[in-house]
Amino acid sequence: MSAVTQDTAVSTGRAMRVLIYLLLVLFALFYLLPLYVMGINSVKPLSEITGGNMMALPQVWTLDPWRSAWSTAQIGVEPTGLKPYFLNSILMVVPAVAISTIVGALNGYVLTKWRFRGDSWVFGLMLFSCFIPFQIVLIPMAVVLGKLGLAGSVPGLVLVHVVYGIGFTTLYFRNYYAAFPTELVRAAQIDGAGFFQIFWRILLPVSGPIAVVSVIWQFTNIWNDFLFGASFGGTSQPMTVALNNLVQSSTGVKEYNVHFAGAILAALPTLFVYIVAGRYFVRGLMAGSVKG
Amino acid sequence: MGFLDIRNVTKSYGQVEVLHRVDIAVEEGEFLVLVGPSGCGKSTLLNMIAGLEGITGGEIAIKGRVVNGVHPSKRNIAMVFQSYALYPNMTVGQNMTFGLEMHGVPKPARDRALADVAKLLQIDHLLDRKPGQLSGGQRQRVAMGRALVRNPDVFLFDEPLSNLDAKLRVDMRTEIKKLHQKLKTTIVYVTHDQIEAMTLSTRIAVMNRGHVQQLGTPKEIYDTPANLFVATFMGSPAMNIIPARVVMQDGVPHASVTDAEGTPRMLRFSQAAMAAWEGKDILLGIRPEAITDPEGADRKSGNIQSLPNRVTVTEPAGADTFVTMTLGGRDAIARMRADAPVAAGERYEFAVNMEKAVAFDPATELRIGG
Amino acid sequence: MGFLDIRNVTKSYGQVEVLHRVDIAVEEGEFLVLVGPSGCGKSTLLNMIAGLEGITGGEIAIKGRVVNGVHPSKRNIAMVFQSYALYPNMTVGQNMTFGLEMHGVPKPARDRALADVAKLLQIDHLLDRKPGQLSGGQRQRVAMGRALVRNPDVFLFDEPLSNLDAKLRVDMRTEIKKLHQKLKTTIVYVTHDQIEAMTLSTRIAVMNRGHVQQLGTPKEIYDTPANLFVATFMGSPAMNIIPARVVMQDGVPHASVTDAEGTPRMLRFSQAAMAAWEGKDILLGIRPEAITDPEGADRKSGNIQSLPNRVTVTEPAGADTFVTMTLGGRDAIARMRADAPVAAGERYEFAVNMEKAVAFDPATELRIGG
Amino acid sequence: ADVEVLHWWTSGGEAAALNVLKDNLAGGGTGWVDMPVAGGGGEAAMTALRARVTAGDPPTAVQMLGFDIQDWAAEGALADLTATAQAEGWDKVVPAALQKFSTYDGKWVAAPVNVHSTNWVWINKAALDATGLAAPTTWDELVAVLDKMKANGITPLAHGGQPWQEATVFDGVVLSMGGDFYQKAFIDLDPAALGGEQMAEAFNRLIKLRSYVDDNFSGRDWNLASAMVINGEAGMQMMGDWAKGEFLKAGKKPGADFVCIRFPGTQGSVTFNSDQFAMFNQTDAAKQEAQVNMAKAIMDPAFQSAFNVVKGSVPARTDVPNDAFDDCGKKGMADLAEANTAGTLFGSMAHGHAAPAAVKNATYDVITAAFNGEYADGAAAAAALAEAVAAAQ
Amino acid sequence: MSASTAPDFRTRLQDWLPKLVLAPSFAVTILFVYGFIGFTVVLSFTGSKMLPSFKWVGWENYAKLWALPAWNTAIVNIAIFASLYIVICTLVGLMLAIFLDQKIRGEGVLRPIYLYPMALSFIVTGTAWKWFLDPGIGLERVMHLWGWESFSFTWIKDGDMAIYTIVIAAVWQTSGFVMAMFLAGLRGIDNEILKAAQIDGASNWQLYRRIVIPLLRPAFLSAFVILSHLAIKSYDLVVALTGGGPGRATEMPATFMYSYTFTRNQMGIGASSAVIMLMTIAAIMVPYLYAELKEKK
Ligand SMILES: Nc1ncnc2c1ncn2[C@@H]1O[C@H](COP(=O)(O)OP(=O)(O)OP(=O)(O)O)[C@@H](O)[C@H]1O
Ligand SMILES: Nc1ncnc2c1ncn2[C@@H]1O[C@H](COP(=O)(O)OP(=O)(O)OP(=O)(O)O)[C@@H](O)[C@H]1O
Ligand SMILES: [Mg+2]
Ligand SMILES: [Mg+2]
Repeated sequence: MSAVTQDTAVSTGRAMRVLIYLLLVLFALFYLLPLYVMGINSVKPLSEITGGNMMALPQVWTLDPWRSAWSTAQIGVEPTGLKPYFLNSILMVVPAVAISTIVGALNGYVLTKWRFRGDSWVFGLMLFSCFIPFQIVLIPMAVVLGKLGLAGSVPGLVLVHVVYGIGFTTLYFRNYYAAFPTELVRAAQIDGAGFFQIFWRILLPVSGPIAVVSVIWQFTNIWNDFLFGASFGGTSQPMTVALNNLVQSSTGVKEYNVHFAGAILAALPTLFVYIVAGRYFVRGLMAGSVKG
Repeated sequence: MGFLDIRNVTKSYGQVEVLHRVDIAVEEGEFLVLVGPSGCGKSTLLNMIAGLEGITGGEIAIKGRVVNGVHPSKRNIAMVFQSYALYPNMTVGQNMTFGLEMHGVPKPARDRALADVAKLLQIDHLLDRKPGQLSGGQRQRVAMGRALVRNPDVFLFDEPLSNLDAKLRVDMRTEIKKLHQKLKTTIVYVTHDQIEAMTLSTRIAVMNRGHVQQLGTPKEIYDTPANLFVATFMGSPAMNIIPARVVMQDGVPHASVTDAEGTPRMLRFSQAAMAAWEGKDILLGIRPEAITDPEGADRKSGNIQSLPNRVTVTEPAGADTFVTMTLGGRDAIARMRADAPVAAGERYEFAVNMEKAVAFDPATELRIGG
Repeated sequence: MGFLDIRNVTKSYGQVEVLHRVDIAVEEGEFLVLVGPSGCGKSTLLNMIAGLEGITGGEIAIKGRVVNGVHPSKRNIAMVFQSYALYPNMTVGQNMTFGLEMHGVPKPARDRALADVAKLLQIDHLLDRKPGQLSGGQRQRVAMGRALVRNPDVFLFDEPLSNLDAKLRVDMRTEIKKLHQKLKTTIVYVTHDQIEAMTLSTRIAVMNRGHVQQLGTPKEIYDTPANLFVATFMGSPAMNIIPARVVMQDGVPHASVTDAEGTPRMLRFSQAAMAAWEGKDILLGIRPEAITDPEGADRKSGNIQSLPNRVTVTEPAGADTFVTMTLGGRDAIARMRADAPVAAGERYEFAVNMEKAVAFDPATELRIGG
Repeated sequence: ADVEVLHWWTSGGEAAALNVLKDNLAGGGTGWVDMPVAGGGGEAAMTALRARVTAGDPPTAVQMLGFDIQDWAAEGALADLTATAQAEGWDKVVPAALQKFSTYDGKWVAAPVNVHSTNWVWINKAALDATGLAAPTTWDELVAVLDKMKANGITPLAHGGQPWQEATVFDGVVLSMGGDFYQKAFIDLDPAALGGEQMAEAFNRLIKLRSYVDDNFSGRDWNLASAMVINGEAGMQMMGDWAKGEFLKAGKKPGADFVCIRFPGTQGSVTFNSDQFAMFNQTDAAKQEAQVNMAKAIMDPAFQSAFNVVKGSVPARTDVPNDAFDDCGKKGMADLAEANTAGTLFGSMAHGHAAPAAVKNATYDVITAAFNGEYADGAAAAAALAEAVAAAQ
Repeated sequence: MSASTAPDFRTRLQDWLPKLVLAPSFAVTILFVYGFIGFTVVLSFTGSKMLPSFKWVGWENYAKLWALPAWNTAIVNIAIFASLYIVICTLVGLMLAIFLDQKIRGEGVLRPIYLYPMALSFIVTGTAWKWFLDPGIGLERVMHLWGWESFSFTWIKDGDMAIYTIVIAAVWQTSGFVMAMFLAGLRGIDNEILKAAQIDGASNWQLYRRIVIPLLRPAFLSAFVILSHLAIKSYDLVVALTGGGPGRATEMPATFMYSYTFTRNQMGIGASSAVIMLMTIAAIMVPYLYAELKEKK
């Protein structure tokens, strides 16, 4: 992979470089603008927002909106803020990400190192699950969850997210393991290692980069999901549903500064994951995971 | 019955048969090299011995036990791969003892075995490193160590040296040779480098397109190739194949070969049996080292023939000078002493060691003349 | 002043200087080979000539014009890369004429140039294929064609043959040689294969760690290596380096070398100047082909010395048999006739061609004795 | 046992109001499991509800509007509250127009919490005074006031361009054409009325109103429109009684800082929507009991008063004392009682109390299109409306 | 052949294990993806209203669907949206990737900035952009406050232009991801090819146009597939940004499908629109998957 990460050999003139930097910075501003708007307005009192300049810095700085969004804002009948829902999200996201990643890794392992007749078909069929619009599965999913007794529970949500996540995780791991020398698997077979031993001892320890990609992807998708959370969350609704309850109430007074603070709060974990592990994301894409 | 018997083994992928009725009996302690061009089925055969590929037809027996369908780990074999296939996440020591661990050998015994082998291969100081921190040659040694530590019945090597640079390749080759002479384990070794094949083996199986072309000692293969394929595959530069006609002179068969100017030149055969081909066209096979300058010619040979010809290209290669000329309408290469006084475009009196010449039937491509 | 002048050129990446004051003048029509182990800076130097890497210090001039800072496309050079670097999205024909197109050559002229070169390289039937549909050898030819069609002042080759298999490599080597003899273009050629270096070059620059170790004709490099590095780097198997002591016998200098049993054996020097080293330890360098069986020894040599010794390993390699023995406490290799009557463990009377032997100062590692 | 309540009153005043109910129940030993899903006037909540019911795990009680109750009752998903209703005498205190939604097939299936009336206009007092005119009582007076406000340099009509807001305005417009016509068009869905001349005129009025709206209206939340009236940027807003909360929260006094009137020409008639809690079938006896407790608590007059004071709406029972309410609230209660007796209490089309969801949304489509100027004139819009409603039925 | 050639138990188990491991995922996929798709197809032929019912109505729903003006709006919108979104995302992504690939100082900072919008949920994205684009409080107002009185940017309020604001927000959200894909593609190109082209005399512009961009074909294909399916699935952003408005000007197939199935109680029509969407996705995906899987064999 070292050959892949080298920089291009193209040389550019000085004027061109200035232009390039200029454009890159302009685009960076474009990408940052909405975040700036949210951030700046989340530290203003409400009166400054409804009457003032959206882009202006606050005249009065206040952290009250953040406090309110986190712990005192009215979400449903309880003035709890987003705090308790954060835990719900964690309880849902962690197992769902873990399971879908491990299942994806096992699938990728089988699909590349234990090929059998028709395996491409199996993979193709699984891959298509990445592309279906989730609205259409809502009703039949409800029936199935009801039959399984998982409706309205965290395990139910975990199941749903795992089911619609394994297409992606399998894709990632398959493309990653495809580049992993099959000879290693053969060597381990001769050494007497079995199917699972080879997986745990040989493949998994070197799956770090792609596992990070899979985790980032799954984490953001599941964390940000609203449709399934609202429909199958029951009494343990995730953060997005709470945020939606906070910002979408139809006939209540709208406290925009609290909304923005809540929105940023809800996005913090994913932003954190992206910024901390983002470099692996690009590297994972380079490992071929964009194909498909 | 041999130590490792490959009996009538065939292999098909779907409709395509890639190995056709391969039949080889390997004796205990033998060093068998499978050699042949890319895609001829060498790795496939090796993998079938290891149990990594299913057997379509025939059977493979190790120590008299038929192993078709037996799991690789139950065959008591060890294998060294072209890429070494070292586990990147384990240290050298862990790599080498992984197989023992999988076979339930207790830790003290493992450590003992590891220490012995590491000493033998002089890699004791590397045991705590990861494969990524090793040089190519060291990796190769570790891969061998991993195989050795298991003390298997049969060693399988799949092009173990082809990832090394030329220099290291020569060194490791000698080392493998020494190791075999010391341990006397049965080895099946795949390569497409014919120097490796010649120097290492006790016997060579030359393969092409899923068929074993010839099975024999290196000397048999080199001096009396069964057919044109074996003749040209083994040896570098390749054996010169020169269209010639058999002519009787003074009652002995000669090869009549045209030189660069088209003049026929007579080269007396050492094989009397060539008389049977009188008047017929044949292909004369002469290895480059058998066409040389008179000073470099083998003094022991009983049949050195003189062959004057014009030089096309000279390639001084340090130890030798390779000279290209036209013979029978084709390019032929001679290997001469480094400072042989030849120059492109000039004429020179070459010495041909006809004791080493062989002849082929152009139709069947089989060797003729006994 | 040469045709291509590399004057005191240095290259640094950040703090690390990877090329140290390289100074080479290449004459018009010369075939200069840069050879050296991996990482010694061969590609870096070539890229600097091409203009693909900046020059940290010194200057490079082509046809007397200093080209430091000139864009690659303005240097009138052409380059053949190790990976061939063919544009996969273009046909062979488009690949070959892309450079002309970029230089604004009109279509008819481009087509003419293409037809000429394609004929020369015998790839006229491939012009409409994509690179992906070609074999390795064909790709190599196209890469050369792409360079040839431009008719540049200087050709640069960066390990153009290392991706080919052994057989094809030999063929293409001869072809490049022929091409150079025909076109007489100036060529700078990078390789780490010393056979390639020996056979192709008119001059060789042996590099190590960013220093040019020796610059000379192949024969100079091979027969009179400047130092131990050059001596052992060029030649395969490598030159035997044997610890010895200079002893005077009958007024002429001899090398005293211990055999396998530790008995000192006297080998008379051909170089009278070695007398100056009397009583001192030296390293004696003898190439494998200079230690041989008496029947295979060079009849022209004026100084064949007899050396009885015990054989450790024999490696019959078809054309030759390589024999390992212990000399001066180290392994030494002899290259003998294929059917020399040697066997491991037995004693044999070797013939050493001391005319070809060289000596090194163990301290400076430089060659001594003139 | 607990009641699990699915609702979309998730923030601010609404949720606080609901808390009153929760506390009431807690006093009676019934726990409250909250399941709020906000968004789109209950759309997201209804989606979640569908998932819950399909999964065989319906919540105990669900906040619901109009025809949804009927639809769920038709599916047989709702519990029968008739026994409780009879014991408590609900049918005597709940207006008949509401009962139409609370009962199905003669059985009580839901408990109404409040009545929002939608044909209100909220006027900035200062802006009105600046026109020198009185609060309008007819269409023509309204136009006069609006024109004057325009001349005064403010946006006459504050409006948020979301389909339901446009439909809310249109409710008032159609009602101002006469209660019978409203009944015929929106409740009986009479094609003649829908496509007729009167409807064409109604659309023309709507299009006229558009001319008093600023250009930035589309997508604007209703409360931002309220804010425009509050701070004097705009003259008036046509919006349901929930808008009052915004005015009060901004510290404005009814009568002094702002004026609340019925949509001109509709005094005496009320279009309403009513939030009700539909009770879903439960098998567990304890849950059934909790369910009954909740229904009783909802219908408790004290709760109805307390809740509606907070929420800005008026109680669903007509026998609740009005002491706790402000001027606008008192007016709302009086209007409701009056309309109830006069038979001029109509379900709001805009809020799904006149016709089922499919029809409502088809109507939205046409109203929104008309408001956004997609039809040449009112007649074209009326024709389109008749067609769309027919297709949706 | 002798009896001992029968595989031992361990070997047989090892033969079966891979399939056993894959089986749950496969079963789950068959049920939760293809079963549900089948269910939707069935629904599209029934008169389902609020809840699924199995009253067969044949092609009636499809006939109704294509007669609905809103569906036609949705189709036109998705055509506009998808083509603009795919083209602009690709261009922006490609441009950023090429620029970032020029040994840029601070690439480590810029890359996450370009990528982070992918991490945000639609509620956040929608809220932020709705604000920003709103003429009354957003960009236009700011420009007015800063003294540029004639500045006008009212697309989000304009039925004809609102669809383009969705394009802007969507491009904002995914172009960084596309950039990453192209960057990965660029870094995979053999440096020697770039060197060869420079020696051949190609200017940077020619180098990219003639050599690099054609070589990025696989990245283009991946980007196209991912973007087109995102476009067809685009629901969240529309709801959050315009709610389908002004009027129904920004109705898309996904919002259409949702509203008919869940808020208008016309599940049959909703299902038929879902089937059409699925068919469109399949028409794009299946040939791609086929080529991809065949090539890897
Ligand atoms: N899984 C497979 N399916 C179909 N054909 C295969 C498969 N594996 C190998 N082959 C074919 O079998 C033949 C023999 O392959 P094998 O790997 O044994 O060659 P080889 O002699 O080891 O070549 P090399 O020197 O390149 O390693 C080749 O023609 C190859 O294409
Ligand atoms: N961009 C770079 N930054 C830092 N060091 C570099 C860079 N490129 C090359 N080097 C170093 O410069 C030295 C010379 O590299 P170069 O590629 O010229 O070696 P080479 O002789 O061509 O080797 P090879 O035979 O492996 O191609 C090496 O030690 C290498 O690590
Ligand atoms: Mg092989
Ligand atoms: Mg190099």
